Amino acid sequence: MGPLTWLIALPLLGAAAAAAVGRDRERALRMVGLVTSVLVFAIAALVWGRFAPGAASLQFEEHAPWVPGVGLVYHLGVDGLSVSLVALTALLFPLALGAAAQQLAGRAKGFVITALLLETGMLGTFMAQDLVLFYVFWEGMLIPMYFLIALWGGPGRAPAAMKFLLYTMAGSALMLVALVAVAFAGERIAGRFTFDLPALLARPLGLGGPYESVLFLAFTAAFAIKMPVWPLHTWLPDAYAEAPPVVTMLLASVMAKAGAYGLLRFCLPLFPEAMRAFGPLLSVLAVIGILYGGAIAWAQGDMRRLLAYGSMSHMGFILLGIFALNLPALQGSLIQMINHGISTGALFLIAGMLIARTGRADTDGYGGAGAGAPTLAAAAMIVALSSLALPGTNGFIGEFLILLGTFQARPAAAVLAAFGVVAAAAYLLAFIGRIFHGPVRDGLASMGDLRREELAILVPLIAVIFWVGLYPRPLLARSEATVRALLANAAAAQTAARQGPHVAAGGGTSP
Amino acid sequence: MTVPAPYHLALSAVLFTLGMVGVLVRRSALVVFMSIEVMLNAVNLAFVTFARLRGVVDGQLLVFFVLVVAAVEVVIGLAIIVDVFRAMETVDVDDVDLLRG
Amino acid sequence: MSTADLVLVGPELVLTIAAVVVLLQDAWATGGVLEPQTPRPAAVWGSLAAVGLALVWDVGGRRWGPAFGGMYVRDQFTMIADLAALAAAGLGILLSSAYLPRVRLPAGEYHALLLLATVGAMVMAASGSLITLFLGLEILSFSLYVLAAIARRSRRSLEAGLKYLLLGAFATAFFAYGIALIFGATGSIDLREIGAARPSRLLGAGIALLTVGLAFEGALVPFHAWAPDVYEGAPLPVTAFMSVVAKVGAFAGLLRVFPLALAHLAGVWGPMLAAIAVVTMILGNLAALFQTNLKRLLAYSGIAHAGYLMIGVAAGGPAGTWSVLFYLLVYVAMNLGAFGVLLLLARQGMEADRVEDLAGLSGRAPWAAAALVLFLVSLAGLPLTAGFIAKLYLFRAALGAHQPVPALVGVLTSVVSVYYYLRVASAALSGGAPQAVAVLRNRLVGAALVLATAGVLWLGLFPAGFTAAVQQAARQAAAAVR
Amino acid sequence: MLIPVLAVLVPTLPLAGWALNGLWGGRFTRRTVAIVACGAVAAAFAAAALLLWQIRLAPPPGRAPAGGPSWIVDLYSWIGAGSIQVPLRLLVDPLSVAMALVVGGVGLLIHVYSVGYMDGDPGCARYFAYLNLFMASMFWLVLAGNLAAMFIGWEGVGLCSYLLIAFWFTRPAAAAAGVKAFLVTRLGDVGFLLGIFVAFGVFGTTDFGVMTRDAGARLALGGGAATALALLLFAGAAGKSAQLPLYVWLPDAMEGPTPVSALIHAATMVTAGVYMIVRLHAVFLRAPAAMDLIAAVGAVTAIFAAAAALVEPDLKRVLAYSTISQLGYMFLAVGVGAFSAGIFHLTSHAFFKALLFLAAGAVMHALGGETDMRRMGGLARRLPRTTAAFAIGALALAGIPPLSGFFSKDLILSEAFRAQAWLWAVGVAAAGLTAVYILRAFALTFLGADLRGAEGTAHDPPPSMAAPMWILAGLTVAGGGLGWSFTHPGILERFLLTGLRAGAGPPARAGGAGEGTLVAASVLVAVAGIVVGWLVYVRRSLRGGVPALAGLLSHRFYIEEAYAVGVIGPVRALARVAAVADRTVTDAAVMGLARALGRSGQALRGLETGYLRHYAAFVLVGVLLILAYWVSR
Repeated sequence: MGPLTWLIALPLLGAAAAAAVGRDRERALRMVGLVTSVLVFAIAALVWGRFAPGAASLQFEEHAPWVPGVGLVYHLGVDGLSVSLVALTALLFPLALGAAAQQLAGRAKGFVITALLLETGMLGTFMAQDLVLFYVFWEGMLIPMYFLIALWGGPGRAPAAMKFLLYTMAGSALMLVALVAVAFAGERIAGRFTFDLPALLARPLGLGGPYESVLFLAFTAAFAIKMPVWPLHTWLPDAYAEAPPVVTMLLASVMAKAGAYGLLRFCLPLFPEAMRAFGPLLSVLAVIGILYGGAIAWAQGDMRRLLAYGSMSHMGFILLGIFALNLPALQGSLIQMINHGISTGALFLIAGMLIARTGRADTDGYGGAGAGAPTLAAAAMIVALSSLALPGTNGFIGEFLILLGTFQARPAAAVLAAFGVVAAAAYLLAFIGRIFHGPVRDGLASMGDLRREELAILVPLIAVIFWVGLYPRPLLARSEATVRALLANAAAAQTAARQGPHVAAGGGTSP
Repeated sequence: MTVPAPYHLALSAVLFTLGMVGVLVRRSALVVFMSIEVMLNAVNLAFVTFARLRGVVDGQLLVFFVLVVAAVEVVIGLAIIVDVFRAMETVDVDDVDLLRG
Repeated sequence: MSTADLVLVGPELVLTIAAVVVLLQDAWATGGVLEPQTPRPAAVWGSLAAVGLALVWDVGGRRWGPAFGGMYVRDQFTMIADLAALAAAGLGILLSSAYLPRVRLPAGEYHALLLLATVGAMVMAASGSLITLFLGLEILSFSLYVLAAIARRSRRSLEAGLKYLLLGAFATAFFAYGIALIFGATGSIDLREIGAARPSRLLGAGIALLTVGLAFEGALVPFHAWAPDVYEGAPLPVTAFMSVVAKVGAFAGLLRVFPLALAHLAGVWGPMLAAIAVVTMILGNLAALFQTNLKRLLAYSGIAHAGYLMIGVAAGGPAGTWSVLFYLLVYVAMNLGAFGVLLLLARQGMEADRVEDLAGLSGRAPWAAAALVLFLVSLAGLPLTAGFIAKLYLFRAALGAHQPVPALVGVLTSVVSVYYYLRVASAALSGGAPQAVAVLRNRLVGAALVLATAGVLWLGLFPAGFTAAVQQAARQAAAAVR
Repeated sequence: MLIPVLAVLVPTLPLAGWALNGLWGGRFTRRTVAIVACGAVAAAFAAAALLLWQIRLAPPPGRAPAGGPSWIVDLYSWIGAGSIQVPLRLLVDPLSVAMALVVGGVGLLIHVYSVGYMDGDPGCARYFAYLNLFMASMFWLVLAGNLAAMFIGWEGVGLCSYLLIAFWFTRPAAAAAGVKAFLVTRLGDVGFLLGIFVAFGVFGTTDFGVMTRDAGARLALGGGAATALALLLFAGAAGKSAQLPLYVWLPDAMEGPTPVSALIHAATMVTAGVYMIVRLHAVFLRAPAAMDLIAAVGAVTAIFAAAAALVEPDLKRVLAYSTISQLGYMFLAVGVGAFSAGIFHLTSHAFFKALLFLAAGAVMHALGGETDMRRMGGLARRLPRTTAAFAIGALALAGIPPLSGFFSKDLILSEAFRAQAWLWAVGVAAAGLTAVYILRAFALTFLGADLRGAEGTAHDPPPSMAAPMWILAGLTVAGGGLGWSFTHPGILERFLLTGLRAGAGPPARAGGAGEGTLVAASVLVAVAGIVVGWLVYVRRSLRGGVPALAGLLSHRFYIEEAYAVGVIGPVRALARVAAVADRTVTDAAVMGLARALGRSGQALRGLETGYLRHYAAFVLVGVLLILAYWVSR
């Protein structure tokens, strides 16, 4: 068993261990969760550290037949696209579990088990190299997430959780059909039915034309809903606001990334032609999302909804970068996925700390909190600055590269999106201002500053913020070769498709 | 004098249709049940006719199966109908509508 | 009839004999008391032993070949279908062991009929001719009629039995007429010969009517109307068993007729069955959305699953065949598992069949609640469970047969189904437990749940072995009729 | 070789001060905080001074960006993606060292001043941490070797400006002013960012050396790329340096502590735009149209802000408008290609405006934070030294010789005259207004009746505050020497070297006679302004005026109102509409679909009537349909 399998198996084992612990032994349960997730992080850090930056291909590969009869393969691997996302996911889980211990009293058993199952799903999503295996993890992370919202959420949790689940599943349902169709297309080309992505990509699928567009849209629908892309985002404010803040953090930091990751992992290599053809449309959606999300965030009175729309606005940058289809923009999108995970995650953690103190989520109920909790205010400030892409913090690196690359490909989109940077400043400073500035509200002066354990959760995130902001090389270097190869292959496939005759696209059409 | 096969078949179809209509329009469970028996007998007639037409005995053989099945059906059916009558004091199928939706 | 024939029908024979013995022993032991209050371990263990023996004979025997002049066929296809039917029987017996004495149902009759229904489904799966199919269908449905009405003091149970009987008989008449027309068109009732016959209008009409009988048993739209009422009215263990065994029989029969015997007419029946699949999936899933009665909800869910199974039949070919076979076993495990958890509950001595009765289950019986969630997730077709793999196979078969529409409707309605399955699951995981509802502890039910859980997980995580088996079975069966 | 070490030390020393005071300031004594903060800046200033010494001493390794000697200090590769490479690079050349000295010198003085000014404020450690962070950012800004790296400092000073304006964050006005400053400057920064992208497109890099070297080859004179690049960068500069129409944040920024206003909003940060244009003058010179626009914006801003200052009742806000106006002069200078004149005025302005602010701070310090001049008066008797300091600054601002303001302003005006006469005319008019408003401020604050009466215990500030004021006063008096000359380039200009004129041809100096006329004219106007001011505000012998104009002025030509109606209102309304529409339209479409599915499910349940005959009918319908299908095939 290689390290990647351990990454998947350890949380499962941890969940099993937690299941064996008595329900009323909350401390022990939390320790199980924390120790497991820290171990997972240690493995992920090891993988990240030993990852060879220069190589474009998969590393730490594990390959075993799963269901040979239908071409299913147990194929795990990390490359430049995923290695940092795996590390991010593994980093966030101990923090989330730690924060949950402070913010969610009672019912620890179910939470720890469900959260660890979620970790398996999320890590698997980023490592699976078989279409169906990917889908298994992709949907597999939905179910724990649903229960985390539906069981531990706020007053409107049940409808919000269901909306989240059905909306995202509706998108992925079409992807399931499409990925089977892709496997059939691969069978026509290679004569072998397999869901193994590298095997499918070994030679161009030769889809082309409307058939490629249809399949592309089916995949993209799934990814776009998950990100989410305007106008497929309306599950987001409800889910983000109703889920416990710790869970919202995982939703925003990791799950949203899975959508963007999917576009790069599957759509770009499988449907290069459609990626190009639909680029303008999706760039427009991305720009709308950036500005629309930013504007709505500014108008929100609930801090979780404010951050939710803000998160959506930021995801618009990532989408924009992906469809710019050039090296700086893709690199920017990849690093921005990490940044968004760190910054938005930290923002939601801070929101959770505030709500845990006062029990209220509306920003109007706050004011002057910076007087009573200066360290919390400072932490919130740093995180907000990273989120509004101040140079020197991580957010800038991503948005700079995205906008730079987009400017080369679609100047108009980049110009409009650049105003999203102002919007981000507007709503984030409004967030800071309404909560920490202004006259001190009753009761907020004695709110209590960050406790030691809360600081322990925020400090790693802040460290990453500055590390990536000042020295992003390790991250960029890990993904560059892969991105370069991806773009080159896409371009090659495109030329091949233009020159060679189109292979008839049979599967998927009625007789 | 032998009646030509198509007539037998037509008779079978008519009988079947009559039974079918009976199931749909009658209210008494017993009559509905009898209508089904008529349908099954129409099937038997068809079997016999086709067996004659084809010159294969299989058809006649099948009749026995159908007959047995019909008989079993009667046994079970009547038992249930009696129970229903005992419980609800009616065998009107329109009155048996606790379950719906 | 030779000894070889008897060896081949051994599993059915064992069950039939056991049914008679159990019935007689029970009658003798109770002195004919119809409403015993004490458990009947003899009936339970006797039936279980019979099922076990049949299973060993079936799977361990590995004797293939036609019997009774080709009317009966024992091949790997039969074996897989038998496996599903026997699994249904075994789980059904285990699950009902607590329920029967509690509501005073006659154990002897119950077990005998359960075994006979299993025989019916197995005979359908083994049919080499239409008459065998007819016989199997009738053995299956007669047993189920009686089982549905077995709670003689419950008006609902009787109503269920009456409706099932009358409508079933009605559909049977069409089925029989269909056989007659096919016989008229081809001069044969042997499936191989029918498959070789020249298509004609009369044959078409016969096939159409044949479809009716099978579709009725499988609860496919528009022949599904009995299912919700019967499922709701019948006693819970009966509903549980019926919901799976009828599908095993019906779909084994449909496979024997369409993809296997009538493979060359696939162009004709494919679209028709696909259309049935589509409307069945839509109706079943939509009507289930707002059900508050769990039995009724599972009834509509059963209709929906009939629609999914029909995708595979409509797709035809080996891929369609084996994906249906795979799905059948999975369905047995997950559906009976879900019912099994319900059987652990009792509301004031009665069935706890409302969604709200499940509230707080996770606090009282965490393992049962976890198992229920697993079964529901599997029924919804979500990954890491067998339900997902099974659906994947079906959709793959449909796309392979150039039928994207059923596949698309299938995935989309699966999403709809998530709504009602997970609504139930979250009910079980949250809230306070209602006072009136008690949770029973029963080793046999527990064992059944463990088995079902293991099946759902095993087939979801490591489906390779069973997949290879069903693929092999489908290829062999297809080659045999060609 | 000391230069790299020193160059790195200059920004890192204040950064270390920030880290120390930021992390542990709460546990330090007030004294330790002050020592750490001032010590860090003093050390940085010393490093910058050493740097000056070093570059005068050492043989230049190259003649890169400005044509003069320059040293490149590469730290490490910051952002890299394919051909896009951004190293963190410091550029040491006369221009950056001169700026670093100005920043460090004024910064050090204001740090020292702050020790007295902020004495007693509970947020002292936070204040000095922010101030040190500002110094680090500003040093970084002036030392950065490429646009992208400069952007770190550029946004960093903006951040510190926000933090320090909103330093008393429990005051709603201060918090709001901070946000306003950040947002408005960020709006300009969008232009800066896009400018960086254009630069990458044109040059493949944003390195100042490369851009300066290749500007002639890569940018067609007056071409679209050159104009776009220049205008985009100017947008950033206009935001940071509070030029029309992005000036609106600066008057509000006076909510911050007064030393902050002196340091950030007068002497250093707001001049970053000027510095950036000078740094990239080679690029700007390729876009004459943009240069014309810059000069015009500068001139209009100069006169507009001077007019606004005329009716402003708040002492600090008068100084703020004055700053805007003086920044306008600097843009006027760089717009006409008088880059070293711009830097000269930047320097002298840093001295006298910081002095004015510190004096104003001393007034506030004495009056318990009062800034409304309508409630002041007669302070000259009680704060004689403060009055003197303010007077020196005011005279310099008014352009009275031989104070530094006279020389630098005069240099700009004469350059403007050479370029376009109307620019000169506007500049001179603005100079007249400048004299009037600063006299008004002086008169209202220090002369006339003592409105505070007996309650006043106001006194001159303690030495820690007074000393920086006197040093600045000295610099204000002597600073003219940096650039004073009629016929030769001044010291500063010679130091910056003629490289600043690279591409613009050799400096064309006007003849002595013409120059003399111009000087006389501007001095005359300044004196006239003072006289008019004296008559109006001290003698009160001139009265009346045009009420409509006064209204227009006191509303600053309704520009703020136009923003509120034309920009903020619509954006806010749009955001609200979008927030509602997100629920009622976008979401409702999805929920409507879900509800429709639910309703159809209920309808399908209705089919299940419970009547056996209906069920049989369904069966029959099914039979007929299937039969029809099979028979029709």
